[in-house]
Amino acid sequence: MSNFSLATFFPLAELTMAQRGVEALKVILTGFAVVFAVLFFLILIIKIYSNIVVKLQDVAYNKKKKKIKDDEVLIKKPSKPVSSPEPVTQDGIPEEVVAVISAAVASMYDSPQRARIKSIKRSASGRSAWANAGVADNTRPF
Amino acid sequence: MSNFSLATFFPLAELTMAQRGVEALKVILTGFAVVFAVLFFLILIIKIYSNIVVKLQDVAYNKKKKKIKDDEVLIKKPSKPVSSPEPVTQDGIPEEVVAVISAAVASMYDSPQRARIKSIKRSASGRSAWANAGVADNTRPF
Amino acid sequence: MSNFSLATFFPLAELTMAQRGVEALKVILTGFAVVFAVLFFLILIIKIYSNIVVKLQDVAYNKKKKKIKDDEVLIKKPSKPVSSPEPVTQDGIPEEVVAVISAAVASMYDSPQRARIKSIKRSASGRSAWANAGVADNTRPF
Amino acid sequence: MEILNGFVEAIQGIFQSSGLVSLNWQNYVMIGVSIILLYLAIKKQYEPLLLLPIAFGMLLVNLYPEIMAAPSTELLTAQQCAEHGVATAGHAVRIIDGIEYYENPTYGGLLYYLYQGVKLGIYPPLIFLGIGCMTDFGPLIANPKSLILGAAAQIGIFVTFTGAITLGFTPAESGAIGIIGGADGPTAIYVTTKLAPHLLGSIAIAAYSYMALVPIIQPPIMKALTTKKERAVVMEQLRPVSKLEKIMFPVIVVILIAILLPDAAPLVGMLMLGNLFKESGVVERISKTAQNELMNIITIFLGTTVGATASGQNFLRLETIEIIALGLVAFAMGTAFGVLFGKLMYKLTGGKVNPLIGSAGVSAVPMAARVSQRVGQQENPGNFLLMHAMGPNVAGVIGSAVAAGVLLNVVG
Amino acid sequence: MEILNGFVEAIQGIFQSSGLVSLNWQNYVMIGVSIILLYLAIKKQYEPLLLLPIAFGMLLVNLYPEIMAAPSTELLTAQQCAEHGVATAGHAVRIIDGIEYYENPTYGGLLYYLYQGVKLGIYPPLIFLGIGCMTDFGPLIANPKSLILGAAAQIGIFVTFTGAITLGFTPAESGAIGIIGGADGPTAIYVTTKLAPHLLGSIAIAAYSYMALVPIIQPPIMKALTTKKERAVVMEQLRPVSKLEKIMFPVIVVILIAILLPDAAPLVGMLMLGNLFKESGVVERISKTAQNELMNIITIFLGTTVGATASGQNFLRLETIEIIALGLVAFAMGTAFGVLFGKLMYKLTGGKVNPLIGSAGVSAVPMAARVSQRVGQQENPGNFLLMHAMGPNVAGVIGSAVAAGVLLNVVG
Amino acid sequence: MEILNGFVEAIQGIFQSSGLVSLNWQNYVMIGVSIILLYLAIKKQYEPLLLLPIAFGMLLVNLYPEIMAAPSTELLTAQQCAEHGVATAGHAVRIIDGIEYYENPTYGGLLYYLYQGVKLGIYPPLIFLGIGCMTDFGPLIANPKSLILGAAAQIGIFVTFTGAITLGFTPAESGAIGIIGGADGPTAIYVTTKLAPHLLGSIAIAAYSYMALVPIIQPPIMKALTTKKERAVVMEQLRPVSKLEKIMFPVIVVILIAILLPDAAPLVGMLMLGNLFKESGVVERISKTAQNELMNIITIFLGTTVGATASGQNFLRLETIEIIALGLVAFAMGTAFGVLFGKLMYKLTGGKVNPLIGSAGVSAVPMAARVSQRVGQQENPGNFLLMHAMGPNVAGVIGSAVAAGVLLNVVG
Ligand code: NA
Ligand code: NA
Ligand code: NA
Repeated sequence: MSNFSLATFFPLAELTMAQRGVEALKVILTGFAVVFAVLFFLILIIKIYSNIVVKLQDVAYNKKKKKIKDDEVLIKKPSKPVSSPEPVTQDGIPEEVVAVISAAVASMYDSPQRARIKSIKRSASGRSAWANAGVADNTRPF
Repeated sequence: MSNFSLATFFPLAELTMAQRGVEALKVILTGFAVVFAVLFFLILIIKIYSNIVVKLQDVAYNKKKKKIKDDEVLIKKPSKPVSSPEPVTQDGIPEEVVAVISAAVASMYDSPQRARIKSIKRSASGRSAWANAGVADNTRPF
Repeated sequence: MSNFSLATFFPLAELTMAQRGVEALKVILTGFAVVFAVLFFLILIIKIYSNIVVKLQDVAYNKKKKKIKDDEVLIKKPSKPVSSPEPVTQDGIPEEVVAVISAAVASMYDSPQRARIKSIKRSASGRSAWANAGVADNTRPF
Repeated sequence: MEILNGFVEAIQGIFQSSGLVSLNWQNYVMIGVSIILLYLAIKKQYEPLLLLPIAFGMLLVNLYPEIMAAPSTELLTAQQCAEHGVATAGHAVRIIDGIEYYENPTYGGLLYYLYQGVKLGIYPPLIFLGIGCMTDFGPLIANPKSLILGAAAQIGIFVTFTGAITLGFTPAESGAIGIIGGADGPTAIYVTTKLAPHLLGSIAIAAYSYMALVPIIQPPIMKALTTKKERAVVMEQLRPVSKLEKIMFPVIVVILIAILLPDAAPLVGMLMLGNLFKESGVVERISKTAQNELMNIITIFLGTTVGATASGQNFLRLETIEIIALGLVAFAMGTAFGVLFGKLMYKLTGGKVNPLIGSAGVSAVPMAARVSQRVGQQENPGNFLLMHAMGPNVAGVIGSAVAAGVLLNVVG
Repeated sequence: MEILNGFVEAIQGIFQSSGLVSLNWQNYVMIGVSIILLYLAIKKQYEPLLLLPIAFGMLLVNLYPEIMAAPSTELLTAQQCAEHGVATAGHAVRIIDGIEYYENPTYGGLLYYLYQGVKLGIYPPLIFLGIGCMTDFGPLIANPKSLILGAAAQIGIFVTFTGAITLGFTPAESGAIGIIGGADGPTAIYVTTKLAPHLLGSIAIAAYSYMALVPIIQPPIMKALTTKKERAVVMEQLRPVSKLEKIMFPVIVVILIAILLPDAAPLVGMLMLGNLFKESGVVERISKTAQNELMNIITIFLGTTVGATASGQNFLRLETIEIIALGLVAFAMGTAFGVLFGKLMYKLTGGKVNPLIGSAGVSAVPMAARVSQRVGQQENPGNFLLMHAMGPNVAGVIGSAVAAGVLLNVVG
Repeated sequence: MEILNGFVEAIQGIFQSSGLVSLNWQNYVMIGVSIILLYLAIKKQYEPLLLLPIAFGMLLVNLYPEIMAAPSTELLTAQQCAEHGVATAGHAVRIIDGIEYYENPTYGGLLYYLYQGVKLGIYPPLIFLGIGCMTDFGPLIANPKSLILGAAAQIGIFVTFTGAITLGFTPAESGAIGIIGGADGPTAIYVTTKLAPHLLGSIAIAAYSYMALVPIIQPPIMKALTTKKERAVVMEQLRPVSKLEKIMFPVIVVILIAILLPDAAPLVGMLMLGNLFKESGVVERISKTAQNELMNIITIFLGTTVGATASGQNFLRLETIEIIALGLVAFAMGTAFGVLFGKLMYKLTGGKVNPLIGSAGVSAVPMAARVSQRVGQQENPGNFLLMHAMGPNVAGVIGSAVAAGVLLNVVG
């Protein structure tokens, strides 16, 4: 009880310069190592899941493309060729809006090499119209 | 002190199935009785006050109607007959707005048997213009 | 301990009418004196700093005016005379907006004796465009 | 050398305090569960406004249980502070038996503090305030008999109570489980915090899940219990309701219910205050804030912290499965009793009431009313039951609050 | 049989704990009073933004007094928790004299918790923050002599103090009653919570009622004290005020007043912070939130909980009548002294000042200024006093805060 | 006579309790400092949304130190209450060792209460919630190597730690000072409240000042460390990022970081919750409130109360100057290391990476990214680095939070 001192609680308050240097280097090393390790790990994970997602979506896209082609064959409507990389509008979104969005995308990713508007959906439209109306109304967000 | 047990605090923790059944039936009965009693009482009250309000307003409406008729007699202006169940616009609300509101009301209550637009007021306009301005400004909601 | 009484905590609870009168007059006097003293002092301070600000701005205004005149002399463009008390628009604010603001100011201060639109700036435009964009984006208000 | 030792020790320290050491298998399972819930909230849009924060709170607490840690405060006299080198400035003081102590806190986790609004019963009534601002009781006033359907749909609550108590839950727990059948999130949370706070996570998740599943759970029950003829009934036009009636309604309801069932007063009181904000038409400014910003802020805090009660140890029990099953029973029962009383009214009124509006009595506003409308139109495309179903629908909110008052009184 | 007994007991329990048993006649009277106030708020639109929540809070507390109940916390050691079957997890810990106690709370009522913002003096300054964001001190800076009128109108506060103390109120109570004359809601509430919290309900109701009645109370007093000629005075144009002057104003005022009258610092400080938000023009984002959502949320909480202090026992006393009467005196006095000092300035300036702008010194922004304008136009339709009256009007807000500082210091 | 005495005494009392008597020279200096900061916030627009409230809080606390006073609560038994004439009604009860005490509070100052949100670590994570709602991690997902730059820019934090500890600061203080180099306000405040709350005022002011000065501090460092050729590099187009990747990102990041560095969980957790609100697209309602009203309210409270920690005695020390100097070093170091690692990546990728995007790794979103863009365009007007710099920029936010986690673990 009597041998409490500041140093008990601020253990470095009476440190020598050398001790401070050791502490500092320890923190620099640890900080450097951990920050880089964690962020490198994160890079790895992002790369992995991004690749998976991109591949999955390409598979889905190709399937769809194939299906569209098959449909074309079935319904024999070559007069209006559906050039598949072209945007497919849904939900009755007016074409001007599509144009605006395309332009925005283009301006963001100047070379359109990979950027392709595969489809334009009203966001958050996976739900039934009824359910959507419910959400929109906000009468019961609970 | 020594004879505390779980059962002291969770009195049913060691109940037999029979005791549980009794408890359950008690709650079902009570819940059923009270919920229905309260809501039946509420039905009664709503019916009573609704009737009173509707009657009071019909009285007020008839008075007004009569007054309008009297006025017609007095001012002798039969060229522009004020067919009283027709909407009376106030506050300079444009007629299109009246039309829109009428349509909305009509769509809500398909058979117009009781629905009659007696008057269209800007909501919350019972106050003097001064007071309204004060509220609108919100400079002093306190 | 035993001689606690209500009067210990509400020292006036058992005051005579005379004592109450004294207390009341004390409060009236103090309140009157302090409220007026503080607000008089405030009047003084406002007058002083207002005068300084107004003078400083007049100096700045005259300097600017003079500079404009000098510029006129230098660039010899008398065909488009810049009548200096006329509003100087900046930042590409359209003239109609200037007109509207002038009218608003005029309606506020009926006699335009002192009111002069010296310049119209988009408010809060002292910052660089970059910095402004940053604020506008609100991506990082921190 | 010393530096290297220090470095190794620091790294070891970081590892030792990391989740890799402290988390147990339950936490990892729960992380998986929360990801599934996030999927349901985002992709399937099951009540995302609540389920997304709930799932994320669940994720956080299982990644970092300290985020719900309770604080600890040591009271030290000035002398003890000096001895321990603790500053006294800025610390709150507490005087006990004449001795001055300085409060020396070890702070709790972020979600612990935000959770106090749930624990103290503050958030659910404030949510009801916002809901009141958005609810139109007009169809109920026009047809007060709707209240019978709103009452009938609560029978599920009490029947489920039986199931729960039979499975070994205590009466208080059984009450909290039964309330899932009320199909009313804030009421369920309010009752559970009072009766069985340790079940909050599972009850809230069950309640919001079933509310999101209304369009899937209800129709088969509705069709099973009604005949084609009943479902095709076209109901008579509702009378218009005057502004005065609408203004008087919240005042009358709160007086009646708060006197008869005081335990329901905070919920019903705030619901009716909100409704009075709406119907009075003179306080639009605060009405808008109550139903938007205030409600949104509370939603974030409520959702995240309710989810954070579902730590692995709390959630991964047989009880959770039982609760989820019982909740489904409660919900289905509520629907069924609503429809059955609808049939009764159909009989008593000589076929004027379409029994399909009974299922809307569970609340889950306005989804349940829409389901009534939709099932009705499947029989008769020209049949518009929506406004008629809104009566039982909002009556169900009042009915659940009344049922909550009964439960809090009888088993609380 | 056993079931029936249980049922009867449960029903009896519900009845015993219902308001039918526990409420007394005062509560029922207060329910009536609150309905009258609701009527005034909604139909007559007397400051509905405050009066509606106040009246509803009053209604709630008299229907269900427990809604304002204070919480109780039992400190139990780990051993005691085990003995009593109380969980320790999730409970805050408190260490006294080295012994660890777990906090075992019995929760308080909903409005008790929301009321803490009033009790701790947090809500009124935050309201002033929002008011500051909406107030234009330009007319005051253009004509600083307005401050004399803003000071004069506070005399009513101190004169009323005499009346109150004569009627037997303590000095602290008298100070709180006098402040009604300041015609400034947040200031009245702030001062009352510090000086006489037990009178909060009646003082708040009186203050907001009179502020709503400004257009009725003031004109007769103004006309009685002025001549036709005085009322017809057309005042000289106000000079324009530069942005820099407006930015400097809040900083200068807060420095001056906070140093001279520290007790007024929280109110004046927040008012001026809000005004700086407005005039600086660089923080529009937070300025908008401060004057809208934040203020609306606080308004709901403040109004409801202030109303909830008016339980029957607190409110139905002779004192309440006295307070309401004294409040009217204070208000009328403030108006009168404002006009009288206006007359003085009329004399001293050789007829350049219209004494009608003096009544605006009571604050009640902007209603009182509008009343000056209207009464002035009745004499001379071409006379526009509004901008001139805004000077004394906003000066009255500062004046009331200064008067509050004096009262808190002298009788606090 | 008696009246006059009373009057003189009252005036003397007001004078004695005024700031004229109680304030010391440090307070007056700080009033000056706060006015300078107000000038910088308003006229120079240095992060006005934070600096204006901070400066005003500083002004208030030095005008009226009581505004930050801690409360004191006396526990009295019912008997003691009776003896002292203190009411028991409405007071919270506390039961210790079976004895019932009534809590008799002396209230604290306004800003003390609002400051609890800082002290308990609540405000900074809530601000991160709002920031998460506004942050697009797309550029980072498209180019995850950006994270290296976001890590490199944190080296400044640890290097500054050395400087601070050499100057005599404790390790905890040194950690808090170093975090200024993270260029991230909420993180700096969060870490400082945990490690060195007594330095909060100076660290917050330094952090926000340097963030406002990004366009001035960074360009010379960037130009000094890069060649003309390097600065002219045009980077390859970023690939588009699908919605699914964006939704998965916050979930993955929070799992990873919260497990590895639990101390960073509250900050990263709320940042990622906000981002999930944004990217999920299903909870727009609460996302809007989180990034607008909630964030604005917290900003006002956070700014004002952080400023209020800078009382004269706390702030006017040699340490403050040292902190401000060290903060500048930290910030410059962060920039330098970011650029240097950018050069490294330039080398390793054979000239595909423009090293200028490295400086954006300090965070200070989006200002630092814009500086990269601007400096790049000075060499090559057709060079658009903005989107490329956004990757390191948002990576810097994550990097700072990770660094904070390390510091809290190692020196906390
Ligand atoms: Na329900
Ligand atoms: Na006033
Ligand atoms: Na950073």
